[in-house]
Amino acid sequence: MLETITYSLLNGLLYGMLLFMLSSGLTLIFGMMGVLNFAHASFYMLGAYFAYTLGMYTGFWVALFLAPILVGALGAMTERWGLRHVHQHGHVPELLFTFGLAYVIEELVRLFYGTLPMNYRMPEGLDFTLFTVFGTSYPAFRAFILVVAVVMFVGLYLLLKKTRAGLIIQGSLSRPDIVAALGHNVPQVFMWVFAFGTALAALGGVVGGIHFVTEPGMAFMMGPIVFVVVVLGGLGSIPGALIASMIIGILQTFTLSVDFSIAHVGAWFGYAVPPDHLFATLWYLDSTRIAPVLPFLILVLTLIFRPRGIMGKREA
Amino acid sequence: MSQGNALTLSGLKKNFGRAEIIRGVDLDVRDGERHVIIGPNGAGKSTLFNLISGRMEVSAGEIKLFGKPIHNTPPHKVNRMGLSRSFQVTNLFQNMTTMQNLRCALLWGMGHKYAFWKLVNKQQEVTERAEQLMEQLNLTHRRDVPAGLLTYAEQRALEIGTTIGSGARVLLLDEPTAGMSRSESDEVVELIRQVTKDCTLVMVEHDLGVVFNLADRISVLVYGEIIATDAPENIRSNKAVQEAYLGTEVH
Amino acid sequence: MSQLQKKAGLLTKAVAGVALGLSALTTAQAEDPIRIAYIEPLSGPFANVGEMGLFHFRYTADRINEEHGGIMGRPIEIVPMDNRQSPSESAQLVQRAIDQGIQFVSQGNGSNVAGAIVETVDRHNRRNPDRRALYLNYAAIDPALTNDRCSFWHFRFDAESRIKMAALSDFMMGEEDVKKVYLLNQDYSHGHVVAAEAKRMLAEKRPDVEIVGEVLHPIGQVRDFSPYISRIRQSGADSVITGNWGNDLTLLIREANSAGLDVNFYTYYGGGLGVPAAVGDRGIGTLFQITEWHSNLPVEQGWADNEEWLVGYKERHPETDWYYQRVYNMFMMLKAAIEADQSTDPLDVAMNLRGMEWESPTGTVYIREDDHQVHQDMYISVMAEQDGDQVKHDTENSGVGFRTVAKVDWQDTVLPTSCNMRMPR
Amino acid sequence: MSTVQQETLAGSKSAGNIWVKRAWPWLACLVIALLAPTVLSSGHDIHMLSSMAIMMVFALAYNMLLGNTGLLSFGHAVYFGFGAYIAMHALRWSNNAVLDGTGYGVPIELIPLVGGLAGLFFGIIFGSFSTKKAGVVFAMISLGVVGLVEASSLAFTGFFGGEAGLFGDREDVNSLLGIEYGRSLTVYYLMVFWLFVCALLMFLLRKTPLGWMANAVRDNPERAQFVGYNTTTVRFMQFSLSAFFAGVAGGMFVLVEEIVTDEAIGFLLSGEVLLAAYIGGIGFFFGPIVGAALVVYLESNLSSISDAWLLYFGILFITVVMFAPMGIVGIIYQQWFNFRSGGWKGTIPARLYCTVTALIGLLGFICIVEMAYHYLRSWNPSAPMTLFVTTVDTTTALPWLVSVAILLVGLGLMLFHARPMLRRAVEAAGGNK
Repeated sequence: MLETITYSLLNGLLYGMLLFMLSSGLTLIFGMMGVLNFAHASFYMLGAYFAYTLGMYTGFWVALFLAPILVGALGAMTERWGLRHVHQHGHVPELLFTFGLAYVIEELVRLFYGTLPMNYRMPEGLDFTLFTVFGTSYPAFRAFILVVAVVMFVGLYLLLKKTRAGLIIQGSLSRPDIVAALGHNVPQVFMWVFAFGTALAALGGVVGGIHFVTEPGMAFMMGPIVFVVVVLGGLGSIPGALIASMIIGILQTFTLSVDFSIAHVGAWFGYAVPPDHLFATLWYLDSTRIAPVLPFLILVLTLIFRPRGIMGKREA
Repeated sequence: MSQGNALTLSGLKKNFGRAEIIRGVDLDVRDGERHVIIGPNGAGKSTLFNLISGRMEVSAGEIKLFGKPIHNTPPHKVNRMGLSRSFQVTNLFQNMTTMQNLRCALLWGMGHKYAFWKLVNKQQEVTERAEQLMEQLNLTHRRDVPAGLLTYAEQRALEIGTTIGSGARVLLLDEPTAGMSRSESDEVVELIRQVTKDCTLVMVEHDLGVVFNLADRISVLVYGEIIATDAPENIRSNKAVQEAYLGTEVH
Repeated sequence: MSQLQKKAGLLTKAVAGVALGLSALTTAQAEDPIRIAYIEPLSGPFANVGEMGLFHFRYTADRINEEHGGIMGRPIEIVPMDNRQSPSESAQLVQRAIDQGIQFVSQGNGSNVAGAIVETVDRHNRRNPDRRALYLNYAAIDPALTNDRCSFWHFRFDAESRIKMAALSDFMMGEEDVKKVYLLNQDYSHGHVVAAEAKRMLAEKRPDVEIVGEVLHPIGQVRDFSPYISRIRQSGADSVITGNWGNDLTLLIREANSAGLDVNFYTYYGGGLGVPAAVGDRGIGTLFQITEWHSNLPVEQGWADNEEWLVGYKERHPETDWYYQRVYNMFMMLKAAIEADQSTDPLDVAMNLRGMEWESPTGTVYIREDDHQVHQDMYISVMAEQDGDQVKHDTENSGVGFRTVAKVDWQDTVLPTSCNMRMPR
Repeated sequence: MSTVQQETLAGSKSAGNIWVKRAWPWLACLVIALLAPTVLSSGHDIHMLSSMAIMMVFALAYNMLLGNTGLLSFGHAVYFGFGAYIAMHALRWSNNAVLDGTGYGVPIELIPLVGGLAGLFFGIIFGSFSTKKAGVVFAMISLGVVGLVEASSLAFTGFFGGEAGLFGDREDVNSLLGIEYGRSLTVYYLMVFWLFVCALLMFLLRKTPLGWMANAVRDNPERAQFVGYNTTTVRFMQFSLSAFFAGVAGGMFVLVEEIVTDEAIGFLLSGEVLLAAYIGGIGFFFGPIVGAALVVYLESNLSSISDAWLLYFGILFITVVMFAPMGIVGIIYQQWFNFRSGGWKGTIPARLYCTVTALIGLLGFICIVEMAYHYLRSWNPSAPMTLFVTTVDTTTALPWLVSVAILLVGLGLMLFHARPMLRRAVEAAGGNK
């Protein structure tokens, strides 16, 4: 049992941190611009692909910085030439624009890189076992991901709390109209925030692409779950995103790690549903099979019962 | 019905966080009277309307409409109980024509509710009543113009029309003459006088000319409290009111 | 409306009649190609698999056209059709292929798609006996397709799931080290079949082996297999049986490796597209697969022609490898069946394919009449480092290839079938 | 301009004219629908026409939400899917009843109705909590619901049939009219019947008190409350009715395909119906119809013409969102209105010039994309590639240079010469664009 908990915590922590890297940018964009950026995970994917390509020329460490900057530039262009244009038509077209963009980015990645997974490996320097618990080795690269995520969180926190730019962003998270009234160029702030948010997603992609697989489907895989994190954490709240990422990451890992179903609960009370019963499928449903449903369930329940999420100040 | 009072507010309070906007209002509006609420900017007049119409939840106290409590009731229910309101900022269905706006306002009151088995255009009563209203509002020649394209005065008139359309017995009008020229506002006042013959009217107004012209009784709201309620001539001579309000106000 | 409908109907009939006449006229020409519709995902997330299959089909068709003069002197033409891995889209494409006068459709990826095609072809042939089509399945291995849901118009050139499991469990029967087995499979019918059959067959053949755990995971959605790995570790298993393919297999093995999990993986698709490249040397000695062929088999067996064939393929498509030997078998058997009666009519072809026993360069291939299931020698191989000798060819340029550890003769793979075939009138 | 307006504009004309005016688009569509199979007569084409009819019903149902009530759903395929699955169960049950001779079963003509009732049922269940709020919350809930249903569809194999799906047979069922529905053409006419019934009902729904208040709630929910309407109830009822029609579309789907798989209930179809409705134009009743026809046509034909079809599809969608949010029907209507009111006078050459240069630019763009796909995706890039009327070698520079030149010339002329010219012409004519 202790083993299961240790593994699940370690794995859940890692997964949660990766989710956080993706969702922190999205929550900023969402909270500030009100744009539900469907293409956010696509920028995460671009981060992985760019880092792969750059890495072949510059090595991993340079790519780690360069790829997010490139993707951020793309994000800025997307805002400047796309979103801003659509903005005048309202939120729905904005959403649809990012929806279409996700389509196009995926197709372009397929065009340039093909459909096979990329052979995107971790740098040699990080390819060793850090420590071993209960006979399972913990690779150093995972610890590296955790470090990157923590550095990112601290950096983000300081940026938002301690700098002028951060204050403006914070201000526009709660009252976008006031920021405009104070004479700031709101479209430009939007552009920078969008660029920054996508760059954060790309950073997640640089390390996530190694940890998972770099392939054209990776954006679609991550897309919905990132929304869940952002909604659960509360719009525009970075700490909220962190907490929600952890909850989702650990919860998902736990449901996969344990063998559990409603039938177990029933067994404690000495009750069982006959296998041919109408609800037998539900009764005997294994927790691993519930796992994929779980994020969506959380999403729906959060929106019904607490639309502002854990830490959000405004409702979605 | 409590002694012929259409609307009774007692001990009404509203605070936003620590800021108390309404600090214990007691007010009786008699059935059939034209009651005007005046007060300096920031006195809480719009908040008071928002509380009465169900747009905001009260912090304490109660509101009764013909003896039935209506505080913290959703707006649509308040409306169905016979209270209707207009807004300070024009609040219409901008894409719909004059005629359509009026019909929308009439549908619930005439019992059509959420019907999806009958066509709006086939409801002769609704059409006739809407045309009648349009006549009253002097908007017949603008029948098929989208509300968003009407002139400001016309929009205000339509706003009043929409408010009375539902057949409510108590009307709340929030600054119906705001931003109008003298002649325009005279017309609107005349219109109000006409269309509110059979109902109770509660109105917020800045223009004192309008107020004394129209009101049966006047209440003065200052910093979330009603400092006086009386007939116009008595209000005019009330010391406290003069100090708190008339002396400082530009109007 | 009924008048209009009648008129419209008449017009359609007239148009169709003319079209039919025209097509009859053109098919009479000798040079007219024999077309095979290739219905696979060519866009979307599974396009890579479809693309590689298409390489196989085109390569085989081109070489048969060059070296054997096609079929009856007519060239084979592959007509690729993109089904986006969707069953209903595939059903539409079958319809389109038939509209174009194509008599043979082929598909392999996804038993759900295969099921839809079987159903469509069967129904179409019943409703339109004058324009029939034949379905050649080269990879969909759901047992139902040759059992409960079998069809006269469907031929399967890959060994069905139970055959593979029978061979695999036979092999494991001889492995003394196998004591505790863990079953990890994708949560859909293929995974369910693999898990159920593994349990049943192991219980029969090795009652001493303990199934220490069983898990089904959502297909294609797991990005992090570490929770599963920790479950396997805690169960104390020494072997894992999995029907996983693609990313679900790659990620599983990579994760097992990085967590230092020391177990053997018995797989269906260990050599499948993308897996060797992603697994690399981490699978050496631990990754087993059951197939009818692998790239070092011709080296081991001394089949020079076969080796030349795969080298030829590699020259043409350096980024992938010859994998579906059964595609070659399928084309050659189709050729034989057509040429036997000099007829491309699907009914004649099907009658000739039934019960055909054909000597391929890689051994005997037999199509059972009862259910149209192909039987052929099966091989169990393990991932090994390329050494230029027995492990001469690597896969996906990864430096690792496969080495045979056991062979199961085709006679030993014959299993009973519940197919009750509805014969055409 | 909203359709409500046009209707009232038309409404002020004399009664005799109204009927002709209102009925002609319907009659024209009916004639087109009935005659279409004479031109598009192959089995595949007829199947495509049937699919169009299904998609039209679905897109219209979807637009009851997006266009009429302002609710953006990312998961409307849930109701389509449940309609399809339950209709399929009804069909299978009827198959068994007929084959065993134990009963009459559901007559085939009414299978779509079964789907509709199923859609309504699930619409009521899911709508009861998801319509509490509009806007982004609603959109996110719809996303959650579709994820929930899609992810659980594989777990409950008894109902959903697993990934292999469920099969039924439209021949082994009773028919009210005694018609054999084996041939796809016969089924197509049944689809046309259901399409017209549904379209007419949905058209009329827009004119009922509920339909009006749906518009009112979309435009100004607050005002709607203050005329006595509960906005949640309005949304909920619109949602449920929309789910009903989506379910009918699902039932129709069952009769055409005779197979239902989880793709009928998931994200992709939900996205597709959104694309269809939006590209067609959500502000117009006929928008989703045109959009559905276009999307189905592109899907079933473009994919066999070009490998890049998904890319074109995405770019088309983005273009519509960015430059023509009123959709295709919106553009047509606007231009037609313009034309009628004389706005084209004196500007026709400029308009033509603008269109031609845009098309030239598009040609260049298509050439580049096609060559890129050939160069990057085919196993032998140096193999000759057929591009429109010529054959090119994509490993040489010439075709690339020519394509880029075409693109630049077309786009440049349009942006910097044709468009200003059109603007000047419009100004000179004194009209608006």
